[in-house]
Amino acid sequence: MSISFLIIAVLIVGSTAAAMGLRNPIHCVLTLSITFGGIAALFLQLGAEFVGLTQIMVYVGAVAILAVFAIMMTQSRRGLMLGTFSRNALVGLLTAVAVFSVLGWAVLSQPVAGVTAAVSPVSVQQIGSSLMHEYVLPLELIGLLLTAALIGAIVIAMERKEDTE
Amino acid sequence: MTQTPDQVFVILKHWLLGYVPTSVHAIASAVLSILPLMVVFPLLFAITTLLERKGLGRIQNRLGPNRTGPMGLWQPLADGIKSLTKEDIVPFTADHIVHFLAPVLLVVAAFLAYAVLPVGRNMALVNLNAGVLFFFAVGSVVELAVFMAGWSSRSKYSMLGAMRAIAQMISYEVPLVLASVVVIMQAGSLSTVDIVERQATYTGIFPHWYVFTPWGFLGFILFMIAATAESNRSPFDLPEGESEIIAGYYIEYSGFKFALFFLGEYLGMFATSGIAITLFLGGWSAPLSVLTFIPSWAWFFLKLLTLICMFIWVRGTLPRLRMDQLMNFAWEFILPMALFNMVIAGLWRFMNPGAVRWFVCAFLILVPMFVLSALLKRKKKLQLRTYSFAE
Amino acid sequence: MSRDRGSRLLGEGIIKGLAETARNFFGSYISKQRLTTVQYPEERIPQDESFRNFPFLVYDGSDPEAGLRCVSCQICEKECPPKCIFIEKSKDKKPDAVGKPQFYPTVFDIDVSVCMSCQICVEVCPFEAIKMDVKYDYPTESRFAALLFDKHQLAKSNDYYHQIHPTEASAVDAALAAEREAAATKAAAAAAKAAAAKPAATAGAPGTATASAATSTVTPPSDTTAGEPR
Amino acid sequence: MTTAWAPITEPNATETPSLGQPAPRPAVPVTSDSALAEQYLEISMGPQHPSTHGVFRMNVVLDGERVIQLKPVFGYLHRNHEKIAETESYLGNMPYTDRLDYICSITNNWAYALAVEKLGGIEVPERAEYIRVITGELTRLQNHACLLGFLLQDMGASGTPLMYAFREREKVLDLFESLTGARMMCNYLRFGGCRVDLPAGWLDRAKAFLAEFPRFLDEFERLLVDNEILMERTQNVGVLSRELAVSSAISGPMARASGLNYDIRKADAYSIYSRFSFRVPLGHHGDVYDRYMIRFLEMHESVKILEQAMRDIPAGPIQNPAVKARLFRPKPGEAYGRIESPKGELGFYLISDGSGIPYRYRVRPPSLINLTVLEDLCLGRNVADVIAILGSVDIVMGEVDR
Repeated sequence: MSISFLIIAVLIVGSTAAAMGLRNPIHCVLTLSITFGGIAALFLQLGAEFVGLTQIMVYVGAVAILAVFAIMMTQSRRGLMLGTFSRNALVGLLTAVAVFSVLGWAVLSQPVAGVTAAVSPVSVQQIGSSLMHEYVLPLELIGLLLTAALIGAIVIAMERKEDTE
Repeated sequence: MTQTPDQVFVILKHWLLGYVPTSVHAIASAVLSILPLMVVFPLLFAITTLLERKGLGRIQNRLGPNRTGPMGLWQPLADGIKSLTKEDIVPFTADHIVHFLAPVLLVVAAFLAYAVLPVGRNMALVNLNAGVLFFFAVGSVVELAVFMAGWSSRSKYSMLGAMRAIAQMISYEVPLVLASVVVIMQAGSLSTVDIVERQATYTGIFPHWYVFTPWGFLGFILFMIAATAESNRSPFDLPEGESEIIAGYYIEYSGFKFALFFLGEYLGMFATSGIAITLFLGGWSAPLSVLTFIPSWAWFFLKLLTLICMFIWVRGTLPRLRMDQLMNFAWEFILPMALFNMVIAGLWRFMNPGAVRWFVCAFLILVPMFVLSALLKRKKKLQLRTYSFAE
Repeated sequence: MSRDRGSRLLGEGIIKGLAETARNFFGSYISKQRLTTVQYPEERIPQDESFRNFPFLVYDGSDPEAGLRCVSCQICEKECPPKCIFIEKSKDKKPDAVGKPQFYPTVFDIDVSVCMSCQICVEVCPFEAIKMDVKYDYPTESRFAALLFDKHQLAKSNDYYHQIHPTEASAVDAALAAEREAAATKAAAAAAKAAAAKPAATAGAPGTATASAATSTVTPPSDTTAGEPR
Repeated sequence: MTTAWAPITEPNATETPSLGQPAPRPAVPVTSDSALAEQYLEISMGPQHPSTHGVFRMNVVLDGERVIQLKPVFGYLHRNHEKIAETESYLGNMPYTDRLDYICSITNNWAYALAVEKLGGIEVPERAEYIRVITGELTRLQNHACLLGFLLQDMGASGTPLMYAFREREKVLDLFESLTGARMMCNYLRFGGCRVDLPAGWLDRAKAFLAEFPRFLDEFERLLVDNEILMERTQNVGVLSRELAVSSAISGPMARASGLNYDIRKADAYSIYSRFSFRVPLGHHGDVYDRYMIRFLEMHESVKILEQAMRDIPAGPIQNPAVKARLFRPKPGEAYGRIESPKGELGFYLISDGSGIPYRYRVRPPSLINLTVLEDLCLGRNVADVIAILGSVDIVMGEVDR
């Protein structure tokens, strides 16, 4: 466990706690994006450049922005203040416990947990070729799905435009 | 002999490192690499502000700033002192922490992008395996900074500006990435260093820059349009929209924070121009093989200045687009063309080299361009009009 | 972005515009036409003769007190649209430049912070006593007192008038000379005619028609008698 | 729309209300606590805003960036012009008219002089009429050049067209300065003529300027007239229908861009305009682009008028000697003098009670009246369009607020 891992871990845990505890939803999202950045840093530290950078690009660049937009569009301009504890705290707690137990079970059931063997960094080229050879069918399927979603989004946007213009 | 001026900064760095104890070697090396970038690019920002004001002045039949120092050379310095000494006003209702962090984050993100930029032979800060990806990933953080600035000011104008900026940046990030994908396809690498090295070879005296291929040329044009939008430059400067929403997301900033936004924006512009040079214009390679005696970093900055001048020239000429037109342009023209360009680039790879390949690809690019233009034209119903006259 | 006619290329108008700005950019290094900046404190455009700014009072000769043409008729005070002129008429009469006894202003103030440089005071003055100055920079440290010009600040010599408006001043001088000559001949004729002296005859301003005929740049003060409260 | 809580109708940008009916206004409650207020954004554009042409303010309610309500607020530059005029002599009002539309002071002088001349039954000498036409058309040139510059500046062309326009305007102002002594507040015309005659060599200078001017028009045309971005920004934006233009008393280039053949130079043929051959350009769409182009073409026509006037100008007196400038007392009566000012129909309505000051003095300001349709033009468009539309209306706050 290196110092940098500790720093990143503290950052992730701290910002996640802040994301849950802060009262202003925008602040929550902003701290959450720190978490995303921290996770990306973890990936980078493990030598997984591609995954780490994609993490930043997708989560910080797209997901956080989307969340922020959604909150901004729906809440009052004066700023909606959330309570720290939700009314459905019990449900949340149950969900959290469920998720945690599933994750914990997954981690513990794998032999990886104890192993710290040095893994050579995976280059982008390797990812690319494995995607194109081993996993070409899933890749194409996902591509098709996303293209359909993209076209659908454009169609929806176009229809709305015709209504107004 | 020709190697020495080319590598002068690399040699200098290693010479300096010789005086540093080996225990802090890694840190010293990093500092020695980062520090010049942190100095050179803000300096370039200062030069560019002056160049822009002078250039715009000349375009507009004016002299531009010429009062501070000889020919107004100290103007950036005066501007800097002014913005440093100005009162830093934070709106009463603003979210102080976020308001403070936004310009910082913006500048940090803008600086990070330079890490993968090869400004000369052996002069990239890090040779990341996924360098191009890193660049775009860092670019997406800028959006967050812009949002923070717009939202934390609690001003309606800055909110409008932030909404415009984010919508624009997200929309143009897609064509920006897609336009650069063709280069990655051809080079077979995401590393900026590799991409440049692949272009720095010569046939006869002509280099193998990607801009000299049909798909590369189209890619370059699309990339530059998208880059203009990404860096909020005219005619895509709607997020600032001086005459509409006054200054957009940084309307409530003053003094040095305002200057930081300015800095961040220009750094972003340099970085995207730098990546365009890296991807399409052969990075630090000389345009003719006989010109390789000029140091590589000089070529890089020469190309950068040329692109900056293009930006200034365009700014001096064109009016601003409207939000919906901007979006339509991205989704209806740039995006399809970028996708089509990828097909052409694939075709190029599988055809035999020669003039035939060149012309087939060029033809295949021009046809959809005209078809798309004609379709858009029909939809928009724009025309040069004729007017009747009453006697 | 799209085309307006089928034959036009993508962005042709934009290219044309870019070419035009490039022409102007390089033109600014070659042609004076395309670099119109005048660097003000060092370079100044020669002032046009007809330029006007704030009014001043003309005096003949060298003594601003004695030579003041103003006879305190207060027409300008009344006609001034923003009412920025303030005159106090003297109780006694003093001889003017030609020796004729006239009233004179004991106080003549112009508040140039109110004055709108309209030149109406000049137009209505029957005695060619108030004219427009060309000085335009009056930096002061106070907004009010320093911009209230009194008689001494306002009085400027006829030579100065000649200097700033040569054409107009010569015409005015010619008109005044003609007027005085006419008055002198009339007075001489009146003196020669009879011993029964009628000093009131000199009170009216004769010869205005001559004055207006002499020049077209000066509006004829055609209603001097009507305007004077005497 | 009887109640404030009627359902919000979507304003249709292309449809303009027919004659006589009030334009449909969406009822938007803008109280800060209502649920609707969170959906809409109410912003105040102005009185300090880079493109409101002075101290004009628009209270705009936005849905996203779409305008659903626009309330113009003016009066920040109110100077009590009309009331002051009722305490000043007829001559004393002349310099005040300069300050109405401070970009074109000579046409303001002209409209006022025309009204007083009608009131007093004054003849104007031939030469003075020519001088009036020359200065008036020069004013039109510089006003239109300026306006095109402002409009493009508002659309974000970073000052270049504006600087080119100002370069030409300076030349006109130089001419005005050497003629009238002032660059903007000319105070030049008088009842029954002009204040001073043309100085020696002035006409030659004016001719030289006029010979150069078409070069500027060509340059401007190359720079932006067929620019795709400009066309996209302006075509089919802010369409003013012919009907609305008539029912709202729109005049000037704005009305002509909507296809209304109404030019007072032709309709009234005041002064000596009947002697010149010129054409009145008419638009067919009534959008911002047409308003832009109509002004552009009008400059070409003004050049033609100027060429003819400068060729034909006779020698002679410049002032009707029968008119007393001071203590001018017209007979009791009323008169309305109007001219085609660069911005539209500029009229002065005067009532005389036989004394030296007007009993009633009223200005018909084209800027204000053309501005009344602003909301109709802007509804359903977005913020960027509002700026372009406002710019194309051509207002000067000095005239709007008076």
